[in-house]
Parts: sequence; structure tokens; C-alpha cells
Amino acid sequence: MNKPGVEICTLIIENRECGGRSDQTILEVAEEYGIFIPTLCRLSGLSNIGACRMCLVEVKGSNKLMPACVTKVQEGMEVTVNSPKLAEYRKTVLELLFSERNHICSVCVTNGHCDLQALAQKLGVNHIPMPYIHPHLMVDASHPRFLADHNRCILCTRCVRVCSEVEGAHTWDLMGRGTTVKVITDLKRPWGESESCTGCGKCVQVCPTGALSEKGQAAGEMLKRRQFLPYLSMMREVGR
Amino acid sequence: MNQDDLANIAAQTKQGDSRYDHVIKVCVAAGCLSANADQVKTQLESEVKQRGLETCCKVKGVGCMGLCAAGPLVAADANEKMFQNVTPADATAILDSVVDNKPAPAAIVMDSQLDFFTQQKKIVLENSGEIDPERIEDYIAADGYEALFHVITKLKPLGVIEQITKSGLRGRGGAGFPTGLKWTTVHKAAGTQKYVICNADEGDPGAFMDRSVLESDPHRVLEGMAIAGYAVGANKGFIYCRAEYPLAVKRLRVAIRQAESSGLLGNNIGDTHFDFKIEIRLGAGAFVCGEETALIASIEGGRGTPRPRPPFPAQSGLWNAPTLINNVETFANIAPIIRRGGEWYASIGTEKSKGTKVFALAGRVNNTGLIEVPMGMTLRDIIFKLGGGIPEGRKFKAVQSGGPSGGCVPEQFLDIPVDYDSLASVGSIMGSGGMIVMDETSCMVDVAKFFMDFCMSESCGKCVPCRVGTTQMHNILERISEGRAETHDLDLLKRLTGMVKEASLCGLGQTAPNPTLTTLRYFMDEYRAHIEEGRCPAGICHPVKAEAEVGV
Amino acid sequence: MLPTAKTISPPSDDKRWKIVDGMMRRHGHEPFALIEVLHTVQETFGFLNDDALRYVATSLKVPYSKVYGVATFYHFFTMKPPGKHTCVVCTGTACHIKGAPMLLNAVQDAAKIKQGETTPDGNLSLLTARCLGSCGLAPAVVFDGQVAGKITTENIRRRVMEYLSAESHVKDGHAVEEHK
Amino acid sequence: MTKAKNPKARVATVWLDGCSGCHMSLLDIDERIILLEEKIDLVYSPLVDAKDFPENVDVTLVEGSISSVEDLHKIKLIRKNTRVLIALGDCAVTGNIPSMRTVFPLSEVMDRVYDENADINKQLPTKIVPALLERVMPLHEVVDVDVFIPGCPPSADNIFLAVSELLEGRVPNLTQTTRFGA
Repeated sequence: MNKPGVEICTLIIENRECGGRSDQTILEVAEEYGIFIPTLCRLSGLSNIGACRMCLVEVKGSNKLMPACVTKVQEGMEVTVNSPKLAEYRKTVLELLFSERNHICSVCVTNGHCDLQALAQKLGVNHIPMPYIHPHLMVDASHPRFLADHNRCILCTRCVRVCSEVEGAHTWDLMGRGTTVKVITDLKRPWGESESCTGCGKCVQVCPTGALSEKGQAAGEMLKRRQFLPYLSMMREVGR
Repeated sequence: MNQDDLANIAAQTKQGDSRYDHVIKVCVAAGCLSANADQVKTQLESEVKQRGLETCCKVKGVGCMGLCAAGPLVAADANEKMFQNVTPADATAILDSVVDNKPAPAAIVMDSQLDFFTQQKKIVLENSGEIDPERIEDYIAADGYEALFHVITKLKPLGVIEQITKSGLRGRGGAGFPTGLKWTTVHKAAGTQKYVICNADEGDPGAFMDRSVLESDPHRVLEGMAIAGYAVGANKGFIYCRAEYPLAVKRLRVAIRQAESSGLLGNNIGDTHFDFKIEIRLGAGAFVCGEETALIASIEGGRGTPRPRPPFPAQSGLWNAPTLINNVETFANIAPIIRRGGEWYASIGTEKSKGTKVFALAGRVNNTGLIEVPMGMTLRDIIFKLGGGIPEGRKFKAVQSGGPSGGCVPEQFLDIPVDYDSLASVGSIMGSGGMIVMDETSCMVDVAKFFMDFCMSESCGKCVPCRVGTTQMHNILERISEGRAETHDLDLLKRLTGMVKEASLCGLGQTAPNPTLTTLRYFMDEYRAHIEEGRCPAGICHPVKAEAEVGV
Repeated sequence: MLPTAKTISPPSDDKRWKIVDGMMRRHGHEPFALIEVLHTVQETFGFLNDDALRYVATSLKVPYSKVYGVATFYHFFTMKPPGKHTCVVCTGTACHIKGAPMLLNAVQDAAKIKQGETTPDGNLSLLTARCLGSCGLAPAVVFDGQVAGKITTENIRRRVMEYLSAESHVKDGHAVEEHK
Repeated sequence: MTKAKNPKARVATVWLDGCSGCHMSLLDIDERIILLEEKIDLVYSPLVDAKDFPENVDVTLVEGSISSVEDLHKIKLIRKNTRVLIALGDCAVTGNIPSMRTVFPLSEVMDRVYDENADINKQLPTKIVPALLERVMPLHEVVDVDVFIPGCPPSADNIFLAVSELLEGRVPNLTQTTRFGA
């Protein structure tokens, strides 16, 4: 059943003995054992990029923190998922994200259904210790059915990945760098004028926040439908 | 071409040069060129012609002589006579001095016995300032490509790697990873197609070692890459060079063309089965592309964003093939190591840092320029002996090594030996070799802000700690320098430095806090002066304790 | 479907597109040649614009958004036509220590433009560079492609005033129109 | 503390730049207000008459963000005179809706409100109305805050819980019962 070169490993995650295949990541094995590791840029069914740093874990013998979503398991690995340091860093990641753009939860279409908001609550973020940056960002309402509000974007690139990896349109990508990074459609034209967009709406459904939403929704009304993703991750599993 | 041809070219070139009584060398590296060195050269040539000295006197353009501050530089008679700050009008005086032994005006005479010249040990720079960088014959006459021939005809790949391992050479790009180990990993990696990449994206502001090597001795880098290709089993190499270095790119192009037409690059090198081709790829102004996975993404034609390692490029790099990435200076060390043996190289330097290191001395120091010294020389010797100390009798404050990834080392550590581990122990890094000297006219808060501004705008924006963390840290430093900060801002700053260092995805973010951390550690009094007294001790910032903004 | 390379025609009949075409051909129209080709476009036309990006994207079969993402990731690429003269102030560490911020201010005051901008008459673009590697000559400035070292605020102001006193440049139709 | 002499805790509530929704929510504790009444003295609040913020306040609940020089002045005084300062609701905790104007330059905001959108008497206020700050800030950007109760508005249960816990001498932990935007 296994591919050549793939071995079964035993490892310890959060003091529990776990078993996994050497082509699985720490996160995948942890999930199988019901051990919670917070994630944000990751979405099962899409490629993993290790960008948000929420899933950092400590691996015994390594002086670097490892992103659980891309780090493969190894025989004898000892993984710490929760430590005061990791908790502090995860909180700081969320605080930095809230400070970066204008996430005004109370008036957001995904208020109550937002991955960022939910994670902040779960990890005990109750205020943002660094000053808000307050960038001046636009809302793109040019698409007939969808809305892109850059104020809510956390640059996780789920939309970029789903569009290129699943839909095959590659309408979305990132422009600029550092603080000027933004998601764009085509040559940074309004979304509604995009030549490559198929209007499938997958980007909207995978978006963790209110950055991409369906039109006509009031605050708190936008529920994301991700039913198609388990199928994708299953196909991915079969494929490897 | 085979080994005999090579020997013939070397002999002929040497003989050709020995016909002349005087060889007058004019530095035509970028530094001196910007001070009209090319006109100096033209003037010298026409003066030689006018005096009918063509048969006994040769004027040639050479690479960097090191002391850029005093350029344009001219040297003659095996560097016994040296001239500085030369203008085309000085051509007559120079020829009078070289040919007729008349004393030249004091203003242009340079003491060739300066510590700056005599205290150096040149391996990487052995040909810089000696050979014409645009003539492959000159390089061959200086034992060039001998090592490559030796390797492909007499050594097995593992034999090459053994010498490199023995030499103790560590990566000169900054992190100091053992070169032999890296080569071994790529050699062992499975795969029929492998690549060698030369990282010439010298992005550290204040560092120009690689630029100088490429401009002064480009063939040395090509030879090092070809040897590496043979050792790891790669037949294709890329040089990823900054587009900001047009002269280096031009000379590399010339060198590659010459090497190809001489059969030193291409198929069946030296009539063996070894093929090796090199292509240049231009960077486009992104510091993060010095990070190896970002560099690979850039060569692949994409945004230069790094990805998490493992897998390391040695296992899965360019187009997922095993890829060896070393920087310019590392490759420049390879040929001499092969020629003279790993043990010879290992005899130079300190226990854990072998060989020599090229440094770019700049900032508030008299002799700004390029030096190569054995590892382990003290910072004090480098700055005060070779560097000639601080101008205008001002007081030394700190030396910044390692660029935006390094730290500011204060006076109390001037006697530490310069090697990878000692610099790390005081919070800095060796880095690629930039050394910026600062005196009392520099404000350390301003320096920290300068580097944080650099990291912020060079961050690729992929991971949150680096993208937002550097921005927040920069904003705090800006508030401090403008006098708008409170004491609790320092706590937030410290908290962010630790988090960004440990949680960032790549080296850029992981080292971005270093300049801030070291200035916080060694110059806290300056931070306090800004925050508590609204005063910048160096007079650079203009902090205003702004109750006005509060309005009550 | 994207048209094949053969049927894609350049945005204009400007002969300089042949240089770009040549570069793409040399790389077999492979997508990974994107950055090399963008370099060629900028070298040839002085800057990148939407038409050029669209043409390169279609020819190399790279998605539009990716081409735009790459063009804006690298600071060497510019989407604005440059002025007749350029003044690049090096803001590397050595130059910073030796007063580059003052040089920058001097130009900004004299020309009334900020870094990255071009004067309204099209005579001067003010740019900054991260490091020219001419640290031995700090502070360094590049005037129209020529590196000059040990620059003082007096030097730079004089040079900039010379550029600015030249007659207005917008009329001779450099840049945008030509590019299209 | 003064508990021995006066068994009732001195409590204040303040309304800065907010919509008063948090105060409405506070009133939504309904009959439980009687339980509180036995334990607290409401020494300052939009709901009572006191004009000046008193000294020696045990607990102050502050609704709203810091948007004007008056807010700034008040919060500093409040902090000075308060033992436990509670940021009540998203405006106090995050800046929330009032902070949405920070992305625009203040002069543009003023022009928009007092000039472009004004039907009569187009003029910028120069007196009586306190000057606005360039940036709208949450409380903790200006003073130390002891307890954060996010929510827009936080539910009456959460407010009641927070105050009751404090009266019992415990630091309330509300992270699992309320959040930004709740």
C-alpha cells in the first residue's frame, strides 16, 4: 500500500506516542491523533507554504522552530506543540495580523465565521499591543457576484493557490513585496474586468476572513462553503 | 584545449610581459573608473606613444587594488611605485617617475609600504590589481585553469571534495556552512541532473567584495564553479548577479565567452568527458534573493520568495534538482585550494575559521577599500592598522559587520579575533564581509532604524513575523528617533525582536533584529537619551518631545 | 485558449520589439525566462507597461497576475517612464553614515520631487539605490549612469540645477506614447 | 484599601468615543443591577449626575476610543484616579468603528463632514467641540489597561461577570466568552 521509500515512523507529539508515514507532515499525523495545532494559511486540499507561522512547533534536537504543515515526520522525532514560547509567538502572529490592516470585526461580513477572529479568541488575544498601522486600502466591487476587501486580507494566499492549483485559472497572484504586498487579479485590473477569472468563486469560499465575499451579505452573514475541499484532499491522498 | 596548450599560453603571456622594462597598471574597477581611471589610462598610453616608449613600457588596465578611497590608483614595477588620486594630467609625472626615476609630486605618491598593503594576505584577491580582467591569457599566465585541468584529469570527484573538506573552507556568503559538507551532500544526492549556482547577488549594503572579485578576476569564479560542477556531478551552472553591477556582468560575459572559445567551458573540457556550461542570470533588486531558496525561485522566473527548508537545495533545488549554491568568494577560493592543497589552506586562520577573508572597509575610516586578511586578525588591527584609524581624530564608536543581518560591535570588543564564532558571540555575524566603521557622529538609534527600514522594505512579505514584525519594529524605532516614544515601546521592541528572530521563515527575518538587538545591548544610553530626554547624543535625529500633539 | 507564440504580435510596430522577441526566442519561449525578458524590455524601452507585460505574458504563457507579481516584486523594474536625466542616490550603509540622507534632501528640495518621482517637465528622475558597491567612495551618486563618489550637497545641487534648467522634455514625446 | 471603612466599591463608567451601546449592554444586566447595587457605589457615569471624575475610584469601565484631545485628557485623569481600569467594548479595546476614519487625513475628514456634507453653515468648528486627534486609538495605546472586555457590544453577561469577579478580588478571564466583534 505504501510507495517505495515511504516508511512507518514512530514519534512523540506532545508527549503522546504517534505513528505516521514518512511522507506525512507533523500536522497531518497530529490531526490523526486529535492533537490541535493552530493553522491559518494552511487549508487541507491546497499546497502548504509555511507562511503564517501559526503551526510552528519545537522539535527536539533542532534549534529552529519548524512549521508543522510542511515538516515531514521522522523516526524518533519528539515534537512539542504547546510551550509558553510557542503560545506567545502564535499570539504575536495574530496581533501583528490585526495591526497590519483594518480588521473591524463588528462590521465585517464574516463576523462570527472568520478563521482569524476565531483563532484570536481561541488563543486568548483580547487586545492588540502594537499600534494599528491603518493602511489606506480599497474595496474592489467590480465583480458582479463577489467583493474583494483588501482591508481584511491577511495575505495567506489561499485564493492564489486554489485558483491556480484547483481551478487552473491563475487569476490571483501577489504583487509588490513587504508591506506593499497585495493580492491582485490579472494585471492588477479590477476583478470584474479579469480576462482569466472563470467566476467559480472558490477563492471566496477558501478565504479565511472577510477579504473575499459574496455580494449582498450584511455584517456577519457570509458563511464560507468549503464542501469541495475534503474531496480535494482525499484525491491528493490517493494520488501520493 | 589540453594541458600543454594551457602551459603554452601561460609561457607565451609571461614572456610577452617580460619584454617590457616597465608595466604600468591602472585600476579599472568600478571605484576608480568612477574617478576617471579610464582617462588616466588613455592619457598614459598616448604619453608612452609620444615618448616612443611602446617597446619598453606597457600600460595595462587591471582590477581593484583595494584602496578605493585614494583612487584612481596606478602602480608600476611590481608595485614598488604606487600613485594615488591620479588625474589624466599626472600622466607625465608618472612616466617621469617610472621611466626616468624622477621624484613624483608628493600629492600623488602613495607609500606602498603602508600597513594597508603589507598586512594583507591575498588568496582570493591574488590577481586583483595584477591581471587584466578582460584577458583570459593573463589569468592563465597566473596559473589560471591549472586547477581545473588537474581536477578533471587526475582526481575523482570525491578526491576534489576531500581537499575542500580538508581545507576547512566555510561558506563566505555569511552563514559559514562548511563548504566540503555542502559539496558532499550534493554529490551524494540522487539525480542525473544537478546544478551549480554562484550567488553573486551581493545585497548587503556596505559590501562590495564580490563585485570587486567579479570585476577584477572573473575567470577565478568560473574555474571554481567548474571544479565544483565536476565534484558534485553537475554540467550546468548559473551565476545570479545583481543588475546593479553592470561592469561585473559585462566582464563575466566576456570571461564566459573567452572560456567557451578556449574550450575551458562547454563540452569535453580538456578533452575529457566533463561538460560544464555557465549562464548568467540577472537579479533585479531584491535583497531576499541572496537567500538560497529565494534565489532559486528567481532563477526559475518567479517572485523571489523563500520557501521553508528542508528540503535543502542540496537535495531539491533548482527545478527540484540537487543544487549547489555557494557565493562568489567561496568559489574564488577553490582553485588556490586545489593548486596548493587543502592542508595549506587549513594552515591559515584560526581553529574553526580557516583561510582568509575579504572585507570591504567603509564608513568613518581613513583607508576605505577592500582588504584580504587571515581569519583571526583583531578588529582593532583591521580598523586602526590597515584601515588607518578614524578620520579627523574623532573617537571610534562601533563597527558594523554583516550588514542588515549583523550587529554593531562596540569598542570593548575591538580585540576579539575576527572569525565566525567570535563575531557571533558578541551578537554580530561575519556576514559576507562588509565592515562599516562608525564614530561619534553616528547615532546608534538612527543606525538601527536604517537597517530596520532596509529589512522592512526588502522583506518579501510572505511570512507574518518578517512582513509585519519588521514594520512594527521600524515604526517603534522611528518613534524613538523622533522623540515620540515611551518607555513601554522599548519593551514591545524587545518582545518583537525575539519573536521575529525565531519565528520568521528565512534568514532575512531571522537576522533582521540583529542590528537592533546589538544597539540595544551596547548603546542603551543612546536609546534612553532619545526617549527620556528628547536628545540625540550624536545630533543626527531631531527628537521633539511632542506634548503638542497631545494638545492639552 | 492562449494563442500560440507565432500568432502573437507585439503591441506596436516599434522595431525595438524585435530585440525582445530575440530574447524570448533565445530562451525557447520558456516561462522561466520571464525575468530575463523583463530586463530586456526595460533595457530597450526604459520601463515596463501593461502592454509590454501582456505581450510577454502571452508569449511565454505565464499568467497575467504572475507577470505583474514578478514585475512589482523586483525594485529594479519600473512601471513609470524615466525622466531625461536620472539621479540615483546610493542609500547603502556607508553612504548613509557619510550623509546620503542630506544629499537626498538636497535634491528633493532643489527639484521639488520625492524619491521615485520625475519632475513634471520630464527632465529629472530621482531614484535611490540600496547599495552601489562603491562604498569606498561614499557618499556615491549615479548621474545618468555614471557613478560619482564623495559627493557633497553642493555638488549634487549644482548638478541637479543644470538638469532642471534644460528645456522642458515632455514635448519631445519620449516614453509613454513611444512605448505604445 | 478603603474597604474596611466603606464596604461598597467605588465604581465609575465613562463614555468616550463610542455609540453608548456598551452602556446599553451594561443596563441589560437587568435585575442583577440590584445585586451590584449592594456592593458598589456608582460614583461617576453618564447615568449619574457627577460632573467631575472623582478620586480614589476602585473600578472604572471605559467605553469608547480615544479620538479627541478631550478623550486624551480624560483617560489620563481616569487612569490616575482608578485602581482597576477596564476597557469596555471594541471601541475601547481596538478603536473599532471610530478608528475607521484614521486611514484618511484628518483635514479630509473634517472637510467632508463640516463642508461637503453640510447643508447650512459650512464651517469648521473652532471652539466648544474638542479638537480631533490625527489617529483614533484604543485605550491601552495611551494608558495601562487592566482588563479587556472585547465585543460590540460585550454581552450583559460578560460585563456582569467581569465586575462580579473584580468585586470578589479575582481577575476575570473572558477570553472564551467574548471576542472582537461579538
